[in-house]
Amino acid sequence: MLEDKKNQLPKSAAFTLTLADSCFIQTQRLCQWCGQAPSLEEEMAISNIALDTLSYARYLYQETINRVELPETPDTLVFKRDARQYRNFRFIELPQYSFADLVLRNLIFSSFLQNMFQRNKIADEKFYSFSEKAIVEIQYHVDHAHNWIRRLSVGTAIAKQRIQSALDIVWPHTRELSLFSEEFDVTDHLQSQTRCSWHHRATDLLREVGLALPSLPDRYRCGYDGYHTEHLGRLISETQSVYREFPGGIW
Amino acid sequence: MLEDKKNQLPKSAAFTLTLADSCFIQTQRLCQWCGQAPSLEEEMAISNIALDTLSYARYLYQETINRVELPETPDTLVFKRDARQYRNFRFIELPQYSFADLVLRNLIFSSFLQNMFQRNKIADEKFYSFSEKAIVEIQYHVDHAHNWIRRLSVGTAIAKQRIQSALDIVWPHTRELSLFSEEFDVTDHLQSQTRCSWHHRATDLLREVGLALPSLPDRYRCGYDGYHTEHLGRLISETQSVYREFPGGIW
Amino acid sequence: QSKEDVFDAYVAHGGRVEASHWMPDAYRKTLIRQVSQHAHSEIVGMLPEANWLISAPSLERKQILIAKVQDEAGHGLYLYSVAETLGAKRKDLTDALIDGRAKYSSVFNYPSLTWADVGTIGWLVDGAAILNQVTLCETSYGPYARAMIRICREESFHQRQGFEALYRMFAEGTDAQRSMIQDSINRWWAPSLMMFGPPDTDSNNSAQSMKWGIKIKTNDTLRQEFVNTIAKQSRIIGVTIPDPSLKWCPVSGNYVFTQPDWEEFYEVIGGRGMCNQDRLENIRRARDDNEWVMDAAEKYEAQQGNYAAGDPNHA
Amino acid sequence: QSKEDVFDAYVAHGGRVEASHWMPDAYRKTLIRQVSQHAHSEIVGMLPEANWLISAPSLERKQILIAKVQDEAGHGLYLYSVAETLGAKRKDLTDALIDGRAKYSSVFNYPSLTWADVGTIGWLVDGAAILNQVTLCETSYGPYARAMIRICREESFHQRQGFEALYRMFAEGTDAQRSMIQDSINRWWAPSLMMFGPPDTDSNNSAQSMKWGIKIKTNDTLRQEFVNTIAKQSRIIGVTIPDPSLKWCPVSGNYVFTQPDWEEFYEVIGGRGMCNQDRLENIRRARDDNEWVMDAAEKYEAQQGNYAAGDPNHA
Repeated sequence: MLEDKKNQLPKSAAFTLTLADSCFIQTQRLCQWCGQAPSLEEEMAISNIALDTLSYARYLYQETINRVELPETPDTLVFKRDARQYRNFRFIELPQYSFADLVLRNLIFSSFLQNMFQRNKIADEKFYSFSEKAIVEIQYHVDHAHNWIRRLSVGTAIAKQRIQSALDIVWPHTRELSLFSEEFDVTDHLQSQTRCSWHHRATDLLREVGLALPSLPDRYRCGYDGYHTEHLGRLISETQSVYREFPGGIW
Repeated sequence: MLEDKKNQLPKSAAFTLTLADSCFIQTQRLCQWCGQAPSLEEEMAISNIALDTLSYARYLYQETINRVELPETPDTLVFKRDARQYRNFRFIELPQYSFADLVLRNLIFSSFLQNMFQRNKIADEKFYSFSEKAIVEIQYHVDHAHNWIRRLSVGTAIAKQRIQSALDIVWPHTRELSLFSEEFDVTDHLQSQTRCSWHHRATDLLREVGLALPSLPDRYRCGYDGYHTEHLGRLISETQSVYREFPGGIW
Repeated sequence: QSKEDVFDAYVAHGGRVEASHWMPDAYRKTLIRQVSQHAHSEIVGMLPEANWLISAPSLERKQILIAKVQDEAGHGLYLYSVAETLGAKRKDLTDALIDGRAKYSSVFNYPSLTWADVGTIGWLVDGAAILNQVTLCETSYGPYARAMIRICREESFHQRQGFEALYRMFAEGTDAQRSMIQDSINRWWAPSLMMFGPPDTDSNNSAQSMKWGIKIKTNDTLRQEFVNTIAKQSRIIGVTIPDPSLKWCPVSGNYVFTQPDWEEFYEVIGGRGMCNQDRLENIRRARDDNEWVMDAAEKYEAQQGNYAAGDPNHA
Repeated sequence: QSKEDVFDAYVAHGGRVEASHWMPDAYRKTLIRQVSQHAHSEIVGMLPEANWLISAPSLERKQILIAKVQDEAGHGLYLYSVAETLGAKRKDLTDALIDGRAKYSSVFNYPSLTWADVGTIGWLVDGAAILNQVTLCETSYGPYARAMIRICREESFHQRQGFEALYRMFAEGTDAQRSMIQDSINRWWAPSLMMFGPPDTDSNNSAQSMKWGIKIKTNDTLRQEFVNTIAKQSRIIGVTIPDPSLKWCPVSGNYVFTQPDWEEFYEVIGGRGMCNQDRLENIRRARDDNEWVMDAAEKYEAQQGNYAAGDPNHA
């Protein structure tokens, strides 16, 4: 079982596991919008993104398993680990109280993920065809976020205020993404293409629409090191409730 | 295990089990207010009521077990039955979205429960001392609900509108309480004291403060017959999450 | 010969009516009512399934369920746009739903209480829906008929997935899973029978609708087809249909079955079912909580000068 | 001799200051700050425990936990009323908390991630709080000292309950439970050490506060007492304190231990801990969502003519 500390995993597996868990938790947060979205068009857009992130999660869990050669499956990783063993980025697990939260998380996560896959495409042959396809799909997620952030920031004063509040909460957590990039040595691979790094594109947009960027903390306890909030536990217990209620079940 | 249909239970045990489950689920709904109440005074009042309803639940579960002579404990009844086996009144399981929901549920459930204990005090010797104590405590719950319903209905127009909307949702469910009284033959024992029946007192108050009482449905599928909403499942899975995660655990 | 007579004759000979054609007011109104009820049913029908998205017990089942619920949103969208070709406004239709003025399939006022319900809804509820919808692929209003063709294709897929999920759990799963499935069938059987509407003897509007080709087969005919199909499939899965009187009648070539409780049906249709309140509350909450979002989108489009009337999503 | 000198001498000789007495502005301000921080800590401290109310794994544990959280609300209420005797307004204090202007114990900016944390918070966090509070039973401001006496009695009870819960789970429970407990201790040890504040060498305000009898023992003294007590109790439970350097020093009669990461402490105090945002968001949400309730109560009391200034709860 992968219940050991992240640093007992080979680095390449820790890398994929963090991305897998993040994609999975993002899927769950998106699923909570089902029946709650602002319009039918958004119901469809959100579930589209959720289907994509779920498919990345499945692929990345399998990659993790291949790298450590353990008798796990993507399902056992999802349904048998407790919340303490999840390695997702912390901002992904925070509840999305409003649509502003949704589009900002989506902006940050999607553009970051796109960069990670770009890096992988270069760095890791096995990833090539998966990454190539995913990068194209994710562009749709990024565009969706961009469009809505623009609409909300420019549309009305109240919407601008709401998206600014949502940004104040989520932005400091992006510190984790730069720490992750450093730790997993991703920065180098992207240096040649710095101008298209997720961070540049995101900050360009946010500034352009007149939002103020909060400062980043110096130190940050990372979700990928297992530091989570109380929200993750509740989400994981709902995630696993049916699975745990029927031991030995076949689905 | 009590997983069988209610009508396979002796009637006296079905009676106490419905009250026990209702007290327990009410406790859970009240606990969800912790840290979310309108004031510190209300934090204390709500947890007071929750402590009382929890103690009734424990007593009534034990009574149920005594009546069927099964090797259960109050804990196994709570933590090992699935949501389909719970017998609580349906309105108790509905989420409390606002403080108006809380005070109305509290009004209806507390005054009904007080009547049930009054009936029991008369009808069942074993219940005498428990009922006598509980009746006095519940008067505090009823008063708390009365005071708030008055404040909200008279205080501001917006509060009145919110409490009326909350009433529109919960009131039709009181049909279940009269069906329960009929099925368990409780009406007779209270006929001599009709004027103090929960229903009279509640409707008197609601009319006095100017709220409109919605009509009751002719037919009603009862929570005590196992007809629940989707909300109960989620609540029960959160209730049992720690218990199920540690099989054989000692608490 | 009046315009009406010409229209009726055209339709009677299998003619397709298009949005640009002249049509009787009553035909238009009946269609708007039927199509929007159908759209509402897709939207409300997402909710009992959405209840299990988070706790779907495998990644594959989660994926299937997200895709299914997404299809339903798509069907709703498609059907609202059919209603719009008839002059209705989506916002008005949604408001009527939230205010309790519009109807939708009674079956979605029952709760989905266990994971097995996801399979059962696919098998029984989608199964019943398809029987109705397949006939509507031949309906006289062109945009509706074309919508139905696409929708039926996806619904059949959903029904097969539901059947397959139950079959697999029942055949390979644990006793606890089998109990869960049987309990689920017990709860959904009668509501599924009700989906075809009241017995023909009590059904209003039917005659005119059939004449117009808006309705093709009667409620009882469809219900009988449903029972015949499901009775056979239930034996493959291994579950028991909760009707002790159910049996094959070689003379009529049909299964004999017990009618559901029609009084309950009228209660549910009248807004007093187990989940009516919950369903509308959910949709109202989604609308109200997101009003600021749609408002900002609308204002933004207006500022950009590319705002068309109506929904900002259309801009 | 100035008023200040008389006051200082009075306090230095163990005199009790009451609300009606004259006191230096700085004394008043320092006390308001300290008492309200203490009150805020009780309120914020409810949240990590409230997180486990619904899923407490036995009815008895649920009852104990509800009662404990209720006590904390009571302590908060009591302490705000002490601050009110000094002229502060509860609403202003709460607003300062929500706006991030006021502080509260850094320890509550760590998350409670497992059920074991409920026991650990009782054992370590309440344990640390009591050491500080017991000395404050002797503090110079009368209303504060009397509040402390009552609060200490209840806190000791909570600490024993926490210890007992861990002891029982560790002794009689499963291996999985023991791992959960050890993981919990590993996470809460350093934050508990930080509860006494920075090392004496870095602690501001301490000298004046000690002179005034608002503070009785230094941070490091209290921290050492805490380590000595907990190190012994940990052996009774069977858990390991996550400090490889921890050992008994017979010469000093103390346990030697490693200082926590003080940089992290300053981050948390500066609002950048793991849960700072979450905690304040929670309290802000409770205030905003219930604004209409408090507003209606206030208007009602005014109409009834029995409205006193301030909080409707006081009427």
